[in-house]
Amino acid sequence: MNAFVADRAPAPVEDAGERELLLRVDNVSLAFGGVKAITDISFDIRKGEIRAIIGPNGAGKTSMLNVINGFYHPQEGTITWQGKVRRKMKPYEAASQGIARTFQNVALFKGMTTLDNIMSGRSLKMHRNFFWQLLWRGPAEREEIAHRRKVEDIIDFLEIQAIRKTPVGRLPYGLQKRVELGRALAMEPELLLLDEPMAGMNLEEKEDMSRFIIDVNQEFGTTIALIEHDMGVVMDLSDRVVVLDYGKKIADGPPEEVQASQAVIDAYLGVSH
Amino acid sequence: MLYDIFIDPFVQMYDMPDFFLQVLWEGFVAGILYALIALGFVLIFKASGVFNFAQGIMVVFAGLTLVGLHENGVPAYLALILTIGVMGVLAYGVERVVMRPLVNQPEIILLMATIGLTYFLVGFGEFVFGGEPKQMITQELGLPTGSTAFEIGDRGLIILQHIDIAAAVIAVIMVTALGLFFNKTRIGRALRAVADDHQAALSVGISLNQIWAIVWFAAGLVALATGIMWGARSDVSFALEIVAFKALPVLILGGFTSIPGAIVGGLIIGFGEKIGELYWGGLVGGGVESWLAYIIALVFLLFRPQGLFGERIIERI
Amino acid sequence: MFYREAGQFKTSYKADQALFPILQDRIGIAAILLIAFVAIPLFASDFFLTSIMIPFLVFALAAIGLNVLTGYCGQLSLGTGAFMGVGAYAAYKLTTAFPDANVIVMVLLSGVFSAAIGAVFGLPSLRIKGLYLAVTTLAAQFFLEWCFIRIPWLYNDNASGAIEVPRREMFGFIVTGAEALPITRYFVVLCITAGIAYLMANVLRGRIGRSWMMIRDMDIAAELMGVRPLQTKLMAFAVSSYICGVAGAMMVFFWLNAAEPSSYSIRLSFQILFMVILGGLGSLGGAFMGAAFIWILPVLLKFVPGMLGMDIAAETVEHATFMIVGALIIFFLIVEPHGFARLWQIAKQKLRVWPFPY
Amino acid sequence: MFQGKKRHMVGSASASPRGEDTFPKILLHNAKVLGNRTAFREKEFGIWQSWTWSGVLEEIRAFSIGLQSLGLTAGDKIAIVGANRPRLYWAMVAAQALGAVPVPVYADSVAEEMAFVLGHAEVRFAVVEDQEQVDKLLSMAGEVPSLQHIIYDEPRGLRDYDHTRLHDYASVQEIGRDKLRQSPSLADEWERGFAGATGADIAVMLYTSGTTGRPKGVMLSFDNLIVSARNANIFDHLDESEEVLAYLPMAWIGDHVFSLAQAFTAGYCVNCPENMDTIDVDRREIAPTYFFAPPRVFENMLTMIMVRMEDAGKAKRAMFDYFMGVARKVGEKILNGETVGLKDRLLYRLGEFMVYGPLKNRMGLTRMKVGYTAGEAIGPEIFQFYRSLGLNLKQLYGQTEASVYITLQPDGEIYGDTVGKPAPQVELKIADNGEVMYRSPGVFVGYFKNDEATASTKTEDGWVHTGDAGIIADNGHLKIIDRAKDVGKLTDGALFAPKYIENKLKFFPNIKEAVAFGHERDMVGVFINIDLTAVGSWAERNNVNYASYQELAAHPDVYRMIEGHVDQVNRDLAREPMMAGAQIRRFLVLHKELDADDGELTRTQKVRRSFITERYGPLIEALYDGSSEKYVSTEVTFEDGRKGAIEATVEIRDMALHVAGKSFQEAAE
Repeated sequence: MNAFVADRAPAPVEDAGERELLLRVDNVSLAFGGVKAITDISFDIRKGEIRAIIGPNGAGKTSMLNVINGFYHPQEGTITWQGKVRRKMKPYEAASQGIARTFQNVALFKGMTTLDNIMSGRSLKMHRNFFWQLLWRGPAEREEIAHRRKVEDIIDFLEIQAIRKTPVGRLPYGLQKRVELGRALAMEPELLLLDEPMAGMNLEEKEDMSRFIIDVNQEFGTTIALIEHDMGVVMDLSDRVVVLDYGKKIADGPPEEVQASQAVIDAYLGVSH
Repeated sequence: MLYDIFIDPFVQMYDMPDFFLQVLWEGFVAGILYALIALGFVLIFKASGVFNFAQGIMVVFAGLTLVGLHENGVPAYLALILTIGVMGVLAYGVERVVMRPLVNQPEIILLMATIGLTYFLVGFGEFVFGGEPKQMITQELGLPTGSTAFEIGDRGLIILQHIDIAAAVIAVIMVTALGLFFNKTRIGRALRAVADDHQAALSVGISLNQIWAIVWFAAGLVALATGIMWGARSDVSFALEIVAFKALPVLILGGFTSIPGAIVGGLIIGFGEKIGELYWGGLVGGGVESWLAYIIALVFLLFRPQGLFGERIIERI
Repeated sequence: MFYREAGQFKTSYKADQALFPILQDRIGIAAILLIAFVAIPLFASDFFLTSIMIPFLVFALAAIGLNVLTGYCGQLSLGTGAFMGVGAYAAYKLTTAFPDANVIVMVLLSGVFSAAIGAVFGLPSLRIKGLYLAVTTLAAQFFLEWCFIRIPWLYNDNASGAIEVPRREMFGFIVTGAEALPITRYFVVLCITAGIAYLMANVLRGRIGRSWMMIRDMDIAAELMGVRPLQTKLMAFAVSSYICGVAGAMMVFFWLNAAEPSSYSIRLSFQILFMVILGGLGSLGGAFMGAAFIWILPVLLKFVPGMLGMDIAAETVEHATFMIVGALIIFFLIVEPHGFARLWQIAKQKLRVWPFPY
Repeated sequence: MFQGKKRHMVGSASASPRGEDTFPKILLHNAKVLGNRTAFREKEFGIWQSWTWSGVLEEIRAFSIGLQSLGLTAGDKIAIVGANRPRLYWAMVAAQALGAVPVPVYADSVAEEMAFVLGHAEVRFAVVEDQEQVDKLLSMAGEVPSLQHIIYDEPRGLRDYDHTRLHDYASVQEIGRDKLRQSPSLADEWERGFAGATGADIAVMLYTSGTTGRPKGVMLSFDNLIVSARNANIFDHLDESEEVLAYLPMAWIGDHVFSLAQAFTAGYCVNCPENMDTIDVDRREIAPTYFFAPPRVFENMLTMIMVRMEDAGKAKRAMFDYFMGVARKVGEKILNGETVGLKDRLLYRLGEFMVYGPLKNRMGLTRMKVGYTAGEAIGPEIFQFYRSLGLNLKQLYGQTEASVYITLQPDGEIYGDTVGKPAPQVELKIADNGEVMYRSPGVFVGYFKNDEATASTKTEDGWVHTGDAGIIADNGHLKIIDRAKDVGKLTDGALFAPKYIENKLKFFPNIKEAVAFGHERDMVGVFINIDLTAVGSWAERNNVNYASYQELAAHPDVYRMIEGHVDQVNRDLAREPMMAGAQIRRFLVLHKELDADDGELTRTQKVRRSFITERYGPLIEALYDGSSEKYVSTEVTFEDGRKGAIEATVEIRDMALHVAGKSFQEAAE
């Protein structure tokens, strides 16, 4: 459906399922009070792939992302990140280990400009202490400029030069989403989690966003896990898809395979789609 | 030292149960008054989400108006009715001038506005009634002034001020009345609807502005009652304003929107403060009453951030 | 209208990230500094310096301190007065313990103590937010106030229970104590306030300032971007309290000469909070504007009846001042809840796009 | 101090004619005498990246040597495709240093058009901006068999492409730099390589977009460009201190002369904007001292001003209107140095502070010493508006074939209805059929591979047919009426100059484009295209709801408004004896915006009359068969290349004619 997807460079030679393991989720369960959000889910994300997590509303997709980046702590199961097994992790630890994300409802820093929002993504990479910051001249300024340069690359990449110094609160929704992607990219993540990156966008904005996602994946080699409702987009973008329904995994595999799976069809028909 | 902290106070409690009971009673009465002030906060917070810092000065203002009117020759009961009228005008004015233009602003702005209101009322009160403390017209209002002593077996006696008993009774009456008002009357139910969901309230055809005026009026009445009781125990003066800050820890304990919470919170703070002051305060030079309430609330917060009656918060993104 | 920006372009990030990238702003700031450092000392009367400029600068600094915490990091505090008090008492203890040490160094050092205490009371901010946090800071306010009264060691067992600033000299000038000239005090206060304001401007435009604003704007997102909430908030508490502490020390050392615990009461906390809110949360310039409004307006109001030839009792004037300030606060909150800084920003934007409306 | 002075003297000298007769030679000269002055800036990554003349020499040398090692040799054609970027300008000079000929191509032209140009020019190399252009060129590889190497500036998205014939600009430069490191004498060798080139060599080939037929490749020699550029620099006192903004298509002669030929000869600085969205901001930041724009740009800026002022408060608008009144009254007089009363002078001063200054500031024209508009006639109101603000805006008349300059308005001799006097060294005459002809040092060498067209345009003795009909007024100024071939007659013999009528219509901000018909017909009929910005804003203010351009265009209120404009034009026409016979009898508002993507406009946004005649045949028929509405379905091309159709029923309105020669009031009665 998206004309540009055809432009995608030669298909990767190796099968996505055989690439190096980046993250594995084993038998994870999560509950709030008595309500089970996720039940015994296992899947993996491999280096360099675009992994989609789909499912009807309330299937536990966002909860799954929250577990991966440490915002929720699962009651059961383990998460293996780059070979290390863990149960619990603080969100900022996940961030420092290379997991970045965007949010379903844009979670930008409303009081700041586009530039500052993206600069905030560099927080972890900046180290000059308080006293250098007081002086500004010298090391702090040099560090700031070095990171500004990197941020400008992202601004250029996302084609948002014209809104560089606009407070993000004033931007239209589609651009806010783009800025949020920029902020996550500024972290130079190993794994980028995108929670419905195209929700509420029109066709043109969706196409732009799809192009950016593919470019991020190819230019920077960033592994991407995304939640998305638009099946066309999911089928075009992703290497592998995992399908959740009522907190349980019902399918996992390449897009065509998943699309053909009876369980998936039932799940989607069950919900009014 | 450790002995002074951990053993001695309890020994004292055992040795002098009459004193202990007297302390408890004092704590109870203080707690009732805290609870009354907190009640005023809760009423307004529940209906409009405004943390009304002016509740304290409203207490002073109501007391001053009552006494001031009487001083100028108005009979006590007429003065009381007139004061109620003044509180009504104040409520209407606040709704018109402060609340309506500031609707939908962040809570800190509304908080600031009520502090601005405090400044205004302080200036206005002093302007009209002068800055000196005044004697509450307890007798003229027909409130009891004597005291009764009870013997506790053979271990001593405790003295109960009648005015304190009256305060407790009035507090109970007010809480009951408010409870009935909220649950049984149309306006009361409307108020609860507002607290739960502004949109829903609007959709059943209730005017938010009316509700705010009513709520501020109700808070004014509570302030008047508090002012009379508190004034009867000491003086009516602007120093009373500081008492209003005590309402904050009370609310933390009880939750910002719960009427029973305000009562329970008030009592906990009242008891805690008196017992702390009299049994432990001496160790550090006394005067701990001024901050103990906050420390109690603080410790409490660290373990139960949602308050006694609140529900656990699950953060979502 | 006055902002003619055509032809101002930046060829380096250094220039682009300057504090005042617009030429007209640089001119404006230079003019203000010129007035503050040259015109006022040349022409101002002692009364003007002592009753208006010195307290204004002290309060402006305190407002900057609170603004760091509330305006930039989003943590509400009602304990500013007490943190200022800590600074005052610490400076007093330091200068009486080391009479020969440079008093300005002592004043600057005193902030370290309030920073430490501020950080301690900031600890609960990890779990507590908004109004609940206000309780924590109120606890600090009342507890510290109580300490100022009940711990005689703090005021060297003075019979009066107050701290009295001793005479100290520096480079042959008397800088503190009753004999210090207003002009000397003014210069000291001006240099410290301007210096700290500049240093804070640096912090606020860098990584640390950004991390505070991240916490303020969306704490969850900030955490997921690698900002450690506790460290960041504690740092804001510490920095804020340091500045408030220095302001508190300056308040007694260069303005009041003597201070009682009641000087640092909850009233002061509110006064500073008003300066911040009315000046504009998250704006250094706003702190100055707020301080000017809250401090200078009442002073001016006192002179109004006299100027109009009315004979009104001082008390009445004070009461009226309270009412007017209270009413104006409400008025400005209604007109522009984001304070004078926002009003100025809007005006500046209007001037920049003039004659267009946008 | 001393140095500044010296530099200035040298700079002034560099603007005068001298020995350097090719751009590579001028580059060497500039690097030597203006070495540390900024030659190019580009807003990139948020700041203005700058290059000095000596830096530019280094960049060009490295790239040139890199190109050489890729096999570019004398006589080769090298296509330049993309938006204005320093590297693309440098590529042209780098190629010229090797004796190759750059062929700038309109970056947004459709593939078919571009393929023709590249194929016709037999380009071997192409230097392009980014992936989009690379894809375009790769897609037409079959039609351009000569194309061997593509060099791109922006590597993004191209990582996985086959790089045997594809090169990164930086890597080509790196080849050059490597070679220079290995043998330092290579630099001298490179310079010797073009020392023998002469001004008569072909410098560049520019394809005219051509309102009809296939584009033609205009070959311009170094002499053409350099002599014309130097003359223009002297004419307007331009030196190395100027700043210009390079934002017009690089394939257009105007940009080539302003941003390359004049920049090199005067030594001034060329600034490239960040991207198309930021031009307004970038122009304000740079505040060019020498500014060139087609009338459309000035129209858009004026529309923007008026639209925004509509939203301003009452008091502000009253002030604005008042001071604009003052400016209209005395602004131009003051600019022309005429005497004006003290009161008016003071009022104008106040206006300068309150309105004119801020306006110029907002438009980024504060520092403009001289500005030109050309390409089409500019509306007199628009022209006067800018001049009354104190901006020295002038008109010029030029062509690709003339290396731009044919006539120029000298300072102080500005007449709204003329395009000025012949430029230095230009001879002008009017042919018997009314066509304007000229002869000058800038006259082109010939059309590439098209001797027939060359012969029909350029006479044996060097006179060139402009294709425009015009007259030379008594004061020596040239007045253009229309395209020579477009001037026609109605069946009743009345003179019909379509452009003239269209321009009058287009002076209304609400009308974006107009196409008039009438040659050999019994009356004049007009297609009108509304301006979405202006009319949309009008609709918003008047609570007119619309969902699409089409709906807005067909709205009765819009029709009523346009009818008013058309009537005004008829009144104007009635007052002119020559034109009174060709008033507009019927008009319609087109249901879609004329678009270059659909071939209705040229890339420079000129109307393609013949194409429109063909495409909208049924509508023209309806104009003349008396029907009051007509159903029409039009095929359109979307941005991504897909095709679709727009259907609409277009209303046609009849107009009353005014009596010739009567004044406004009389006609109204």
